[in-house]
Amino acid sequence: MTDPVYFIAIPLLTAFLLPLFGKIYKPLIGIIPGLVFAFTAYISFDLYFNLEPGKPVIVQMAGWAPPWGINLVFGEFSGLIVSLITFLAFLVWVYSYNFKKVGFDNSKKYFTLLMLMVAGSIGVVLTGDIFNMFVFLEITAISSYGLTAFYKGRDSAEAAFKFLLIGSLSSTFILLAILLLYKQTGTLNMAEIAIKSQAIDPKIKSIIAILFFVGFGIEAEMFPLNGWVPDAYSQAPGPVAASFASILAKSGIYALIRVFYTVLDVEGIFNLLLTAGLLTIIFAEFTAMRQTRLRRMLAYSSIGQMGLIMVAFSFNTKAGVFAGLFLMFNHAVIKTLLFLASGFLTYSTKQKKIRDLDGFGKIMPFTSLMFGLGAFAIVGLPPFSGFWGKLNMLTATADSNLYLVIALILVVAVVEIIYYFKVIGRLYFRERHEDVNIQKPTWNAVLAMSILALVIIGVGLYPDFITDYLAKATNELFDKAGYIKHVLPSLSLN
Amino acid sequence: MSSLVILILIIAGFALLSYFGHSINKTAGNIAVFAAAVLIPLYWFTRVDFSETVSFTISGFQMELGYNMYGKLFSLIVMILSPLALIYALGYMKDSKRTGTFYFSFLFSILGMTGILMSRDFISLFIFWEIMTWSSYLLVIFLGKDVEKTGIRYMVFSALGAYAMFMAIVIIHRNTGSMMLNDYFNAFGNFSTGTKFLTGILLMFGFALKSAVMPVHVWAPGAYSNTPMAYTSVFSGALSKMGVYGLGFVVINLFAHANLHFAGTILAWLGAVTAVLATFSAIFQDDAKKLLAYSSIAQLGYIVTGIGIGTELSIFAGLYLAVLHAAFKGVLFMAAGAVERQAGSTDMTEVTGLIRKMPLTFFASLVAIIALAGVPPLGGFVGKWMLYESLINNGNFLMVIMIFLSSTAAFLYSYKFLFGLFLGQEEPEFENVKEASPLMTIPMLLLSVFLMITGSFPGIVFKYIAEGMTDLGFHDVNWQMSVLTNAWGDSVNLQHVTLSIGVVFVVFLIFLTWKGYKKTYYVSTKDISSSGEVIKPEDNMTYSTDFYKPFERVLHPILKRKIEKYYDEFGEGIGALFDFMRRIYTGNGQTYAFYVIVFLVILLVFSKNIFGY
Amino acid sequence: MYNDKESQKIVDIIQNFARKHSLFVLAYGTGCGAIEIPPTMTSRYDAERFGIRGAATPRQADVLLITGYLATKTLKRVIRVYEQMQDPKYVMGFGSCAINGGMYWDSYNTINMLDKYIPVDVYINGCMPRPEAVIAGFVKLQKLIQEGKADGWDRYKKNLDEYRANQKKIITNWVMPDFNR
Amino acid sequence: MQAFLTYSIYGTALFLMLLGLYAVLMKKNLIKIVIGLSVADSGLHLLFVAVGYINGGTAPIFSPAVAGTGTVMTDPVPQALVLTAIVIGFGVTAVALALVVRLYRKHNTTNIDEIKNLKW
Amino acid sequence: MEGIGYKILGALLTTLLAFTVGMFYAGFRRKIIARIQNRVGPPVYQNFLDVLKLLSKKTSVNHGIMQHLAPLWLITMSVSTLMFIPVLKDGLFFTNLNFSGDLIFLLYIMVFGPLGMALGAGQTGNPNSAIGVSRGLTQMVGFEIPWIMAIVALMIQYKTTSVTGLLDIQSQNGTWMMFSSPLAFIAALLAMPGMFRYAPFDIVGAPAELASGPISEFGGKYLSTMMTSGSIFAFVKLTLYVDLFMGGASNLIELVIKTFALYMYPVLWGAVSPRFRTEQAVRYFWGWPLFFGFAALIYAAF
Repeated sequence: MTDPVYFIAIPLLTAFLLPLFGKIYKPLIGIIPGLVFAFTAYISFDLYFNLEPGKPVIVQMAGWAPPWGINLVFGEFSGLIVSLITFLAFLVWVYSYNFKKVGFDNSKKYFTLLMLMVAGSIGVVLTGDIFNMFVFLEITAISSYGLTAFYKGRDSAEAAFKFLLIGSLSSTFILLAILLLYKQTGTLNMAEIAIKSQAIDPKIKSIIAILFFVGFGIEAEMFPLNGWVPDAYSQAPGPVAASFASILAKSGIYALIRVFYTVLDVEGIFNLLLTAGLLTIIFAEFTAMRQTRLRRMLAYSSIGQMGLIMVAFSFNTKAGVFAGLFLMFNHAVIKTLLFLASGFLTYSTKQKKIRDLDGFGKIMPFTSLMFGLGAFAIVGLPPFSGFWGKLNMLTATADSNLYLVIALILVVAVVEIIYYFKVIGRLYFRERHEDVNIQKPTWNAVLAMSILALVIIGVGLYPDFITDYLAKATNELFDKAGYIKHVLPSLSLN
Repeated sequence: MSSLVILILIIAGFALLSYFGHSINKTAGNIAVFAAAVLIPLYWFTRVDFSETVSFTISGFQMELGYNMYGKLFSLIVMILSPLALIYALGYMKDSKRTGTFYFSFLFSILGMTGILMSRDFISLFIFWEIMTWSSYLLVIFLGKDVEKTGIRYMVFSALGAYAMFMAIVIIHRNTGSMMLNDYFNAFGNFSTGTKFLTGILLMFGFALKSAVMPVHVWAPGAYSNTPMAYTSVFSGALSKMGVYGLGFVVINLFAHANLHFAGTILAWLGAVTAVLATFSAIFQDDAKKLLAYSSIAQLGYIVTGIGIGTELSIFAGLYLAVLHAAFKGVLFMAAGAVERQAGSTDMTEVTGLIRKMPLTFFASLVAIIALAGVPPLGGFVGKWMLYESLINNGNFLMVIMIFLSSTAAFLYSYKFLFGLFLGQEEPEFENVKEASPLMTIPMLLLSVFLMITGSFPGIVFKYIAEGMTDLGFHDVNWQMSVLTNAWGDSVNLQHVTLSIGVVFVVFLIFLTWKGYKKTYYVSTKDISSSGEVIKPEDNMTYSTDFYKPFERVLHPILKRKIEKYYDEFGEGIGALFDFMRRIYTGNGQTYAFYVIVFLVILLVFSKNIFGY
Repeated sequence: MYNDKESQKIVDIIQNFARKHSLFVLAYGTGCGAIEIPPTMTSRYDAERFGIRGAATPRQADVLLITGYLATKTLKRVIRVYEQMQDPKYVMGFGSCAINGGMYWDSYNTINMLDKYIPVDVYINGCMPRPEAVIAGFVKLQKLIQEGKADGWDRYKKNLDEYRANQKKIITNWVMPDFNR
Repeated sequence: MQAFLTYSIYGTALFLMLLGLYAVLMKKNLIKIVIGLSVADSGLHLLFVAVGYINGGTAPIFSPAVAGTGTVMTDPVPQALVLTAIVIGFGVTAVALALVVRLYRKHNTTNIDEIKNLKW
Repeated sequence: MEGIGYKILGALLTTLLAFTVGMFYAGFRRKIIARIQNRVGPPVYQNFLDVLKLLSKKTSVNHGIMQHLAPLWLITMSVSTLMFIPVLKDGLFFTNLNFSGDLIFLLYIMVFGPLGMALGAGQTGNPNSAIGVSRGLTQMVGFEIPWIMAIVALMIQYKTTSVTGLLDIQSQNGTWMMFSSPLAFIAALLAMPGMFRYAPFDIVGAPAELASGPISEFGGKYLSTMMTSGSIFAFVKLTLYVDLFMGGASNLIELVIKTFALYMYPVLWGAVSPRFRTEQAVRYFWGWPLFFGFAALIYAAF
């Protein structure tokens, strides 16, 4: 039962069968995705916790052995990300199970697209084939366009079109890079490319690297490629924005890391990543500070977090990768919580402005509390999980002797504090002037947010819950030879 | 389980208990708070083992909790002041809303302070520091006034300080591979000069910010005066001392031992400047809370000066002043709170003549003000004396003058506080003001008794300070129960002082009261000599607006430059910059696509530089 | 007792000596006579020789000078000031206006006899009395004090009702604190 | 001649891509932008096929007849990839056009410069 | 340590001496001013009579406990300060407690009284009192600074903070400090009129403006106590100046001569001066006196 193939197969299959289920019995549309997400989460956890150290689970599709066939690699690194994605996907489902604005007719499309997106993301993370990765990325992207444009009333089409425009460019670049790579190495298998990449002409290799960098950078919300992000995040439904932050961006950054850590052997890219990451942080956080709309603010903050993750990965040290993974975990969990909470906070306000939130702490105590908790966690205040991520991040930075980067990150963190605490101040310490018809969070939303909050507090109080796994994943990412050995037992790195 | 961990858990437990207690009903919550106020110090005094250390490793960082004597000294402040403030809060917050949040944050900030003082490594120090910061932030904006300005300003400055510390911490970790305080102190001498300065100054900045030293004090007046007064007593009395605590070990353990005395001297200068300017600002405040806030900053300036000078006597003075400041500022903020609650305002131009309505509060504030002004025979004098003597012994004559100027000018605001609230004409408006409830007056009176005792027997505090200073490397600090001695051997015998003042006072008291006792009348404050004009009850003749106008005219050249203005302008400039920066997100999809292409082209053009093939 | 001439104790003699040589004058310039005070105090006549000096407030003063005519409006203030002074206290009436109204005797808004409203210890005649006369008045007052005969303050207390009745006749809207010695 | 042909194919592919990009970046009409995307995609596909083509190769179909004869076959992988890529491109174009329709309904224009409600 | 009996006797004698001398000085002042104004003036014992008269007032009023205590604070301060000042260099009766206090302590105990007085004045509710207090405290900030600078200069120069220590140094060196550290002496001297609050620094009492300021509601026994305290305090200040700058005194005659000579300075200055406004007074003190103070400090430190 526990086979990585099911990750992709089952969501894909049920996604397209969902309308049929709907014909049979309407509520199934809501229930089936939940079962699917629960199932994927279950198998991913099952696989992940039963993983033997240093031995990834490798599945060969259709019986073709690598390098000819497509293979899925469920290692400690990819397994971690997949577990995170499936877990959060399940929570997003729990939250949106009876989300009021998603009527039954619409929920068909909604869940179909959501499942497609999740399946695509899982595919991106698991696949061992570079072209396959592209395909999954496109699945994710197209379903994301759909999800962005989900609400008819808003400017969602505009957001989706921008997303699409840039996303298409991204896919073009990635495809071009794959083409060049194939031309040079004659293979699409990542392990084999990794072996052969040393032989590629450095000029060509640099072009490939840049193409990949820009292509995946768009998904990873890198500056200046992230024009679509605030629009998409702010126009998509609340849970979708959450899943963008936790799933889409994660698959983008995963692809970036995988390509540059494992597949391509280019040193110079890390400096580029560092620069881009820093620029991303600066522009995103500073822009976020001047936002008047909650969702856009969260979106920019999300970009900033992604920049931080990029910076962490750019050190090319174990400490850096460890910190990056920690930040990814934090960002996924906390941003999801924030978006989920903001979904209810801005439910009934037309403009979704921050100033409409005056005194919500009293009207919506639970949701406000969750938002406050998320805000505390994301700016890195102890004893929440965000702090440990930041701590590891900064020690890693210091270990790389980048003191100025530390200063910059901390200055930006101050900016972050300003805009998050402005919201908290409005939520709790302002009097409500006019009445507003609010949407109380449904029980399942409460459940989803509570779980996330518990994770945040739990990890915050005792980060060793996850540090072991992160450390293992880090080791796996750096163990390039091991990866190749496991994927291609016949070949080995010279 | 270790008693230290249990202490932390007890405080956290009580925080949750009072939160949930208050969400059930008020009585239950108040019982929980009262229990916390009694049990936490009880546990600390009786059960906590000060020789114990707890080590554990989290996320690959070794951490250790354990008291040293220096931390114990400050814990003493926390553990005495906070329970009193909690009890006071029971009276003060009786009719407020959201008391659950209040007590939760209150107890959490106590938790933060307790934790800071028992941290033996930077990680736990920072964690508790941040807990303290955000819990106090919640209290700063608790009343919902000025959330944008004061709250954000407090949080931004706190964050700046905390992050400066954070940066220092990671750099230290990079250089020593350890997070232990002691490892850092031991290794400090071997660092390169740049690292020495970077870590030292960053740490100093972080701690100095919490103790509201001059260029970075701007958060303090608003934060102190905006918070519910029940907490401000702790905020100003104990929480700001955490900065002093940190400065103490940074300045002494690092700069003094690595022969970087000038860093300490700079700190001392900043402290002196703070003392002077904050005092000048305090003089012209019309709100008693603001006045006390500025006064707090000034007092912290003295403490910082004492610490910064770094001689035995000066540190002794600084620590002693820290203890005393906790006591008298605790009383004063509590008194201001009592007035605010009973009379409805602390505006000194409005509230007058409460002395006969609130005699206990007045008495407590009188004692505290005398201690604050440093007038013998109360405890404040002892600290002032030691500070001056240490500065004079050290030859820092300009600093002495500044401190003197500040503390002479401090008489002005001391008087203004008492006069503005308690003296002056009794108005019919405040006819029905009652004395505050015993829950509020008893903590004040207890603290004022402490202040009176320290006037003659400061040795009860000296004992702990001398113990604490062993951890700063000053062994065998001489102290006597009631004799103060400076480095040149000159001394003040406090018992003689008290005795002489007491005898004279009593003799003349008897004389003055007994003489013509039956023919001495009390007349109301409306019965004043005013050229025969009859003052009607509703006429308020009290002179309290522009109280120190002439002095303001003198100081105008200094006071017209407000450092807040520079910060505000800086903030506005930054905001404008950010607004400009975000224009890059034009909203036009095509522009975004254009960025992508341009980015790609730039990378391709410079690929040679990037990849270096 | 001590103001009884026959039975002055040694204490009273000393006290009266001090009182007579230390007269703090509350110069309440009511009428035209106020202009006579400065020459009295300054170099030419130098009243300070006798221990006479000005006092700024009634709390410190011993002697109340009524320097001339007294309008009914002013009377209220004068009474207030007088009552605020500490015992023993003395009143000197200046000029004919204070004695019988003088040239204002039929005016609608001045009082005619000061003594009806507050007890006067010494009158100085003249219109206005010159500084020499003023000093003579002071000397007379000193003599009275020494003999214990300057007991206007005592009379006022004893006959308060009578004085009040007279005062209230003039001052129709009586809003004054009680005199409760 | 052969080389010229190869390069002319490469050249054509590159030209198509640049043409597409030009349309994407410079044209203001949404439809034209979508067309530009499609054209760029086509160029890329052409490039793919060109890369996979081996001079004189036959169709890459393994059969007993060709096995072991040493016949040069074109590389089959790019062709398979192109098929996938075309499908994806088609999907993207479809979504894009759907979005254009919705944008036109909302804004009554297809000028991309006028569709910027979301900014900053 | 001759025993407690001598101590108490000495303290009483010192107080009596200070009272008598102070009263006579005040009398002389009135006389001198009168002579300058071409008057005869009151007898020199006039102030005794004033005090006695005020004491013999039959009634007195107060506005509350602080006003009742205000004179008490003043006289407590004066007498206590006196206890800690070496009146004569090595007399049996006049040493009191001067070994157990030092200059800083003296500086601080000297403000104890004015502050208590200010509280009492504040309670009266008389606006004139409050204005007077406000002026007085402001003026205090003014003159304290040069005065403290002078003292600190002495302390740094001679490495002692006790008055007896400074006295010993003067007798060892055989020279007075007004000669050995003239700058400090000048600064202290310039600050002195402010301390005595005579014209042109009589802005606190200012009878013509403020109806005698803080004391406007005090009469009878309260005023007499305050006058007593004032005369003692004048003596205290003069003695302190003499001890610091003029080598102290070894017998009462010397003490009287030196203090009287010193006393003439503010008196004569005041006799011919009008009155400053508050801010003018502060500006005065922060002008030349401050300059000399700085100069003294720099001279002392280097």
